Amino acid sequence: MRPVSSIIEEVRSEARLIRTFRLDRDLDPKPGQYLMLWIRGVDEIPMSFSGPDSITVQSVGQATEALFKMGAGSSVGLRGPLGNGFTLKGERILLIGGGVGSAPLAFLGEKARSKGLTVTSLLGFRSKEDIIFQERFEALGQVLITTDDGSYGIAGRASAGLKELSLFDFDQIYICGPEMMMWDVISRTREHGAKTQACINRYFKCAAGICGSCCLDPDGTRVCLEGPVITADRLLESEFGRYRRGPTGEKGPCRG
Amino acid sequence: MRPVSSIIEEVRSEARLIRTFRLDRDLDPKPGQYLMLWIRGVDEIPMSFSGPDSITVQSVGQATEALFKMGAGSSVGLRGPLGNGFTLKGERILLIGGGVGSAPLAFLGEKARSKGLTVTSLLGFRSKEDIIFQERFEALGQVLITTDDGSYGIAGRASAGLKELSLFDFDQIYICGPEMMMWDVISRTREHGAKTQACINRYFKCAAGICGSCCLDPDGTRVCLEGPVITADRLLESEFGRYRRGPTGEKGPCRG
Amino acid sequence: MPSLSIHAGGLDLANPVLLAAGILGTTGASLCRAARAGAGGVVTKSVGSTPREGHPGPCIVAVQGGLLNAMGLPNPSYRHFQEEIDAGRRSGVPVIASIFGSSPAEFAQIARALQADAFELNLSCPHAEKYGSELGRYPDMVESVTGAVKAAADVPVWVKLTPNTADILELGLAAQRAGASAVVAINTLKAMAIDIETGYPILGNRFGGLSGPAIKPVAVRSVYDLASQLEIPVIGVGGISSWEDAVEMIMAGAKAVQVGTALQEGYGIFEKIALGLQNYLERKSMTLEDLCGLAWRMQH
Amino acid sequence: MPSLSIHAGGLDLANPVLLAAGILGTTGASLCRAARAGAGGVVTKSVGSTPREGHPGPCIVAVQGGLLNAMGLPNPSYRHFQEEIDAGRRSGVPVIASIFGSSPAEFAQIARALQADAFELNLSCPHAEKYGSELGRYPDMVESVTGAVKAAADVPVWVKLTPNTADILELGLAAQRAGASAVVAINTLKAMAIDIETGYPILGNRFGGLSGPAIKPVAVRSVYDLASQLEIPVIGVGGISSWEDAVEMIMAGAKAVQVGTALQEGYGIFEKIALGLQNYLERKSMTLEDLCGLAWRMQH
Ligand SMILES: Cc1cc2nc3c(=O)[nH]c(=O)nc-3n(C[C@H](O)[C@H](O)[C@H](O)COP(=O)(O)OP(=O)(O)OC[C@H]3O[C@@H](n4cnc5c(N)ncnc54)[C@H](O)[C@@H]3O)c2cc1C
Ligand SMILES: Cc1cc2nc3c(=O)[nH]c(=O)nc-3n(C[C@H](O)[C@H](O)[C@H](O)COP(=O)(O)OP(=O)(O)OC[C@H]3O[C@@H](n4cnc5c(N)ncnc54)[C@H](O)[C@@H]3O)c2cc1C
Ligand SMILES: Cc1cc2nc3c(=O)[nH]c(=O)nc-3n(C[C@H](O)[C@H](O)[C@H](O)COP(=O)(O)O)c2cc1C
Ligand SMILES: Cc1cc2nc3c(=O)[nH]c(=O)nc-3n(C[C@H](O)[C@H](O)[C@H](O)COP(=O)(O)O)c2cc1C
Ligand code: FES
Ligand code: FES
Repeated sequence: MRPVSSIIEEVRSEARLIRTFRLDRDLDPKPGQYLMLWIRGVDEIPMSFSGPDSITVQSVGQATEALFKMGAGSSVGLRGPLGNGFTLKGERILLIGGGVGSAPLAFLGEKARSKGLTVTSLLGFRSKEDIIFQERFEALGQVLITTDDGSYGIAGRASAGLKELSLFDFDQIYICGPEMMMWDVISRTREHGAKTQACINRYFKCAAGICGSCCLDPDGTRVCLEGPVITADRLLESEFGRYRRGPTGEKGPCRG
Repeated sequence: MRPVSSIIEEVRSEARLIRTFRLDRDLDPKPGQYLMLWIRGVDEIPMSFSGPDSITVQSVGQATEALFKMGAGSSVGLRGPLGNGFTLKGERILLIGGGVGSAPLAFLGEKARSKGLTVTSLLGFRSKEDIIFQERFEALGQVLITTDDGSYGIAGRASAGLKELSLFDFDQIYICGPEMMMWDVISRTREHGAKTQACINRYFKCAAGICGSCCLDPDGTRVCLEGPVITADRLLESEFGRYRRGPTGEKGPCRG
Repeated sequence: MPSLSIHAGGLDLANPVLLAAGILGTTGASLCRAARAGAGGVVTKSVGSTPREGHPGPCIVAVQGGLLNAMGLPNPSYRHFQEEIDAGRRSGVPVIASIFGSSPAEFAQIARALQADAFELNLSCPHAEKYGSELGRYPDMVESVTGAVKAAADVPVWVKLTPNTADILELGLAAQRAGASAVVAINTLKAMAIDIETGYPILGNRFGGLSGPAIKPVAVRSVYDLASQLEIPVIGVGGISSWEDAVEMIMAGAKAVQVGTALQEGYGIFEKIALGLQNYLERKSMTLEDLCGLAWRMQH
Repeated sequence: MPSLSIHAGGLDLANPVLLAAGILGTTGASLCRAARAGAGGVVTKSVGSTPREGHPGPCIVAVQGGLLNAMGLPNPSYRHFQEEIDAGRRSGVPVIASIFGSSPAEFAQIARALQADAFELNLSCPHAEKYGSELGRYPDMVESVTGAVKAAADVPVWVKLTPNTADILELGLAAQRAGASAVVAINTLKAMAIDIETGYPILGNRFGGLSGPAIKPVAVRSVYDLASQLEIPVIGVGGISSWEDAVEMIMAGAKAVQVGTALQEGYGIFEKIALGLQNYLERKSMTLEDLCGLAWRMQH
């Protein structure tokens, strides 16, 4: 499959350095799946779907900056949807999002709500002005927001919000955010590991399950193909939260 | 498609230098279609089906001689069925065969008979001992046999038998045999050209419609793909009966 | 509608989609049929100085994504081929005579004797001893064969190159130095298939040449490498079976394309490609010129 | 059941189906996973002397019958790779370290520093400047790199050859002269694909290497050419995705095979191929020895 050309139909600013790009085609993704976004002449990078036809991107480096220079009418290449995506289970679900990681959860929550599930959301951001998709989540059900600097909602990291909830109330928990935030949550809630689906990041080079750059220790799970959604109990037995490999394959810290 | 391996199940002698080889698989051919028979280490040659799982071969050269050395249990390679095959039409049909060219007509006649058509056969052979499939044809309906040397039936070429028949009685005529014999018949029966289906030979190299070695003048019909069954009215406007190209592509006489 | 007519390699072509050498090019009638079906030009089967029957069968095997062939350059020799070329020329489209030999002199002998709109030198067939890529792998030989034919013929000379080399550009430069009007890339990749029931190589010649969609990425790369460095035009061939493939090849730098294996689908391919190309140019408001070599201009 | 164990290229292998270089061979964990899935041996991602991030994306494109890749030899350098090899070796199957460099000395430096069951010299990657086939296309260079690694290492040395050449046998002979224990054929074919909406070459590196079923006939032919002339064993790789493909490659003369692109289907491929091979040998009452090179013995 060659990359499919797609026109950006609309660009919306969600927060400082976070924008949503609506594409001219619905690739019929499952929430939690991703696409490889080809910014021609620059790079091809993984992006989760934040809706059936949209991605929500934080500008962090060369490719995302190049993308931010593109307006409606620009053309990008798409390869996807890729990966396994989240699996909806049970009646009552909890979404735990951190920063731009909330984006795929908004998409998931909407799918869940349309199927009649009860959706609760716990979202952590650095500061008030980093909050995204507040209305989307509020339309789904109860929402708890934390900010690191206390400028909005509960002060502290997302895990601070856990105290307000009884995780036993939820049939399934879905989490996406910076690796240390996810680690923080899942390591505190080990007993819920089997019912927690985490959408994680690794360095994807091929996004086709063939090159090995995204493989998790110790079992070699190919995150690009067998993930990016992996249950927390499996993550707790892996490298997750301890180290991750960068573009060269060398181990490094779990930034972000 | 690679050649399929097939075991010769049975070898039956039909006449001097003519044998039927029954294969271990029914390739579901239409009468008039052919297969490319790979005699490993020797050559790959075209052979008409003389039944759903058989070919009837006259030994004329290197590959056919090598085949005649093979007994039941030997393995050959098959590619097919190929070509267009005969199309059954009408209620009353006439088969006109010459020598080993009668073989695909026996197959066609049996198909026609099983569909309830009335089958008449006119078969020409060089001599009494060259006659093949006499019983197969007799089981189908009326049979006229000619021999060049008069040793059996009507003396003379197949066309000599035409006098005994009124071609207007037949809805469709099927002919297969040596080129000059076919030419002899179709050029004498021009007014029936549109209802005469002839199964012809050309030098096949690719048998896939790509190399051009079997193309008929003047319209470039690829006999291997668009034939080998061609209506007589079209043949009468072609090189047929006047010349044919050999392995090098050079024009030569229409032997055989 | 945007025009598809071009001047390429010394010929005026009504459209840039040509019949490739060795594909249904044995007779004048089949060359005409390709022309009638919409080919902008037709290349004949390669002809040599003496009649050849070619290799024993099987001469082709279908493999995944392509076709293996080892025809073995069957041809009636140039002495019996002028009538086929003449018949082909009556179609009105240029007939490019593909010729082969084992030396510059043999090539020149044939070129002197034949009348055609252009010659295409087969220095690239991978499966005929003493011919094709056995000469064409050496830049010196490409240069001297091309030079010899240039001296013998007063029509454009195209040189068909082999991809069975570490550096196809060297070969293209050699052709250009000797005065070729165009290079044609690529001929087939040397390849083989084995019958796993018996161990026999399937092709009568044991090995042959791979063509079809399987080789398109190799052909696109070859055209790109050549077109970005040569001054003479490149004719792209290898795996083209749709207008999208033709656009890709032209973007790589091909002035015109040839279609071979895809003829298996039928003669309709010429019209299908030409029409698709025309629609594409119209939608993009581009000319063939704009399209040609676009890939080199899109820099990362 | 017939035995699949063999001694090839200086290694004892439980079966002749190995993981190819650069395919899921970046980490010890993924090497182990291939071993657990049934690979008879595993080759690592190629490692060099300094860390490399590889080429910008896209790094792969699926094309008809195959895959184009231009990873660009990303690797953490040999200094950070011993732990991955060690982890891989704990699986129990031989780990062959694929290494690359830009000179004999650089290759030797890496070979001296790493502990592995064997080395495979990447003299064939077609898309990394100064590396791979840029050296490996020259027989002299193949000979001197192989010689340098032989002198530096006390384990078997395999040399992986490029098909982007007019004569792969010359390269194999060079490796053999310098004392290689085996040659591995083939690496990918230099190739490219262009985005027809914009004209951009799709791969970040513009061109890359073609792998998968599309190149199998080229690989079979390469193995056949090499195995019929070399005394050292040939390891066959290129487009193998079924037991039938493995049989074909072994008939061409391969002692063992490697599987790359077909891993896209999943790790089950190792068991599928090994089982099919075993059933075939049983049905035919043959040994792997009987099968190896059968195609050269079936003469027309
Ligand atoms: C499955 C998945 C889903 C993602 N979804 C989103 C999303 O919805 N929104 C969002 O903003 N970001 C998402 N990301 C992260 C996003 O891919 C990176 O931010 C982006 O690749 C950065 O590219 P850059 O060139 O701008 O930055 P660079 O300067 O190249 O790198 C900045 C950081 O981005 C990460 N990165 C760069 N390239 C890759 C790559 N090929 N694969 C993985 N990580 C990479 C690295 O950690 C790197 O340190 C996702 C990543 C993955 C793996
Ligand atoms: C569509 C078709 C159906 C045929 N059906 C039958 C059949 O049912 N029974 C039968 O006995 N014969 C049949 N033939 C003829 C048969 O193919 C040839 O007799 C056979 O190829 C001879 O091969 P050889 O090596 O024994 O002879 P050779 O010594 O190679 O040649 C003897 C003659 O056979 C013909 N011939 C050889 N090779 C080919 C080829 N590749 N294509 C066409 N003609 C060739 C040539 O006219 C040649 O002069 C058919 C041919 C065609 C084209
Ligand atoms: C059956 C067949 C016969 C061929 N004969 C010739 C030939 O005579 N001379 C030549 O230069 N190329 C010959 N070729 C090569 C084609 O012209 C073309 O270069 C190649 O097949 C790649 O194009 P394709 O993928 O469109 O077929 C032949 C190819 C095939 C498949
Ligand atoms: C994604 C990818 C990465 C590769 N990386 C390497 C490499 O690092 N070193 C190497 O020698 N070959 C590398 N190769 C080539 C393969 O090892 C193999 O030779 C080639 O892909 C043909 O085999 P296949 O068709 O089974 O994939 C790579 C191939 C692919 C597809
Ligand atoms: S990114 Fe290549 S295997 Fe996952
Ligand atoms: S035999 Fe090749 S086109 Fe008919």
